[in-house]
Amino acid sequence: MSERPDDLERAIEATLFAAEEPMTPESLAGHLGDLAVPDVRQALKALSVHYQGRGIHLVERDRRWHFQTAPDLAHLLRREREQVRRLSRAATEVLAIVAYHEPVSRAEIESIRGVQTSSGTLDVLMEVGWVRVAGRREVPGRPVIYATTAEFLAHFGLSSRRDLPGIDELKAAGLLDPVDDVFDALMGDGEDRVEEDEGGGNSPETDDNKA
Amino acid sequence: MSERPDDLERAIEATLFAAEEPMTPESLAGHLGDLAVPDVRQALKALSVHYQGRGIHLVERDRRWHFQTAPDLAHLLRREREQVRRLSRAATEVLAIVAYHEPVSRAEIESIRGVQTSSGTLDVLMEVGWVRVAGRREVPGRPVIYATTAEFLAHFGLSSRRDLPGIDELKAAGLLDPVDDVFDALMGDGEDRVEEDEGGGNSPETDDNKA
Amino acid sequence: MNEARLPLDPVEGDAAEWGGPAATQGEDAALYLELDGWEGPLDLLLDLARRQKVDLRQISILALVDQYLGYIDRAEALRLELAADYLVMAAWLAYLKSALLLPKEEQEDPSPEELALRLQLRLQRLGAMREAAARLMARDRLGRDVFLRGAPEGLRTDRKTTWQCDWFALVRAYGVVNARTAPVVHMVRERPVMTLDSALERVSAMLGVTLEWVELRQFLPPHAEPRLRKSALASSFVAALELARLGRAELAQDETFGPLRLRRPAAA
Repeated sequence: MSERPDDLERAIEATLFAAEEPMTPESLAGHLGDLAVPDVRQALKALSVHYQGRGIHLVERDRRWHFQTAPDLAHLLRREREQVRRLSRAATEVLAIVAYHEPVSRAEIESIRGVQTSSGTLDVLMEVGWVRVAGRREVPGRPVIYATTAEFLAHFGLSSRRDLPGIDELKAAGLLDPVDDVFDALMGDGEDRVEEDEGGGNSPETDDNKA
Repeated sequence: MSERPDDLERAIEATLFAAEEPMTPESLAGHLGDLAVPDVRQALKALSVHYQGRGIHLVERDRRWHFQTAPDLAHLLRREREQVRRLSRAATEVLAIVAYHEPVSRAEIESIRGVQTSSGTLDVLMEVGWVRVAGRREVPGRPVIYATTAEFLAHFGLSSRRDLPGIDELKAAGLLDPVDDVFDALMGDGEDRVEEDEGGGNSPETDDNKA
Repeated sequence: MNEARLPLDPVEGDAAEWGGPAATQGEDAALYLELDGWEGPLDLLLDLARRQKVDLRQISILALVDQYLGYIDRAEALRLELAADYLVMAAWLAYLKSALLLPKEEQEDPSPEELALRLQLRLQRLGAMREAAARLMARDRLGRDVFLRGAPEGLRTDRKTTWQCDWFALVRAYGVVNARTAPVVHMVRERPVMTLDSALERVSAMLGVTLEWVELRQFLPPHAEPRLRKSALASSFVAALELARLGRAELAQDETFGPLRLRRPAAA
């Protein structure tokens, strides 16, 4: 070793390393057996010089000393790992329903899916940034309604929801036929859905062919 | 600075300093962004050399590295720290037998100690995290066999089981071999082995490592 | 004592570590007559052997046996409850001692020397492990002698999830939803059928007209649409079977799947 630390430096080094909180020169001096505080201060200075340029630094904050990671290496402590995951089946279904029927409430989504939808599923979609809250429906209970975002269109390479691939084919195949009376009831007789002009499969008029 | 560490050394220094668990060269290489493991190993060696003689040391335990205080400074740090759990005499003995003979079955432990080992003793050692179940021996009865853990090596400051104090001498003296084997060797052959009771009811014939 | 036999030498630290009986007694002090202090007879034997202050390989088994028996005697004199395994060991050692003192030619197999050697080997092994344990416990131990960092910042890997989904998956999912929840309506359409009753009536009536063999198909309504024809065929077939069962018709078929013919029985 080019620079062998003296005993006091070693003692301080070990003590600060093992300490759970930063320590003042006074508390260090007391801990190490009633040493002279100026000696401790001097040793602290020498140590901090030694650690300059290393991966860890000995720093003084508010008269208390502690070791910390070198600031330029802070990024090593908080690593970001990107992880690509496929959207779950449930989430994909919910996303599709929102896209085709927007704006749509959670009750409506559940009615269309035919299964209960955990709120986590919508949360994931909002976190991803593909679904947003689009206000409330002016019906009793004022349920929150959801719609897709510009990001959603961008991700799926659509210029508008009219471009939703396969919608005509789905309609032709009868896949967009409305579901049931509960659904109709939930949709509030369609009066508040005037602005809905696309994805047309859910328009109440088509319900008639069920009778 | 007499010896300016290179970037890799600094990164490893900072990472191990901040880490809550010891790390292998592989996990370090992964954390730091898919580095070459041999480079990491070399840097670890260089770092551990740098810390020799300082108040904190960089040590390897079962292929995992961590910083710890220098052993000779124990007197400064020991005070007001919680005492290491005191093991019973039986537990220390069982621990030593597991460490020096691993993997070892309970019958083998009992054969060496000449007494039944209460299951509580092994439980304590497993609870502390120093002993683990290491599978079963493929002999009739398939007894569970025990071995020590990485925490065991870390706690007792052993880089590997080869560091166990006196293990080479014990091996050379045949003291880690079953009594029967040594006995047969001493008697020149094994043809006069007769069932015999050695008083304890735990004659070595019950060893299941002989298959 | 031979220095080279380090692992077998008594290690001072071990007794201190667990405060066992050997540590609490003077050189020649009376043994504590307390069996709790030992982990069984072998442990007691080892403790006694240690008192001989010699290498376990040079220990006098006879002397050891005497000490053990003496100890047990004293314990019994004090009317202490002695655990059975201590007594078994005492009996075995008494036997070993007498055998060792017997003239050689009267030895059984295995010889008492062999038994003594085995005992010695076992004591060596236990002694070795005891010393190993002591040396282990005396090492610089984490949390007692050496310490980890008091307040490590900790490494954290934030996993950022990028979700993936393509439009095909999207559209297919929508199709699946609709297919799953589309109301399934089972409608039984009204279809022209010939009931079994009317077939019975029809077939028996037609059988009354002739005595000749008539193929089943000729009983069917001639200009019926195909679906009614199918129904009529099935009903007429069952009607034919029923009439045969009642003895009001005879059935004939020349080959499998061949034309089925029927006629009125001659007697009827």
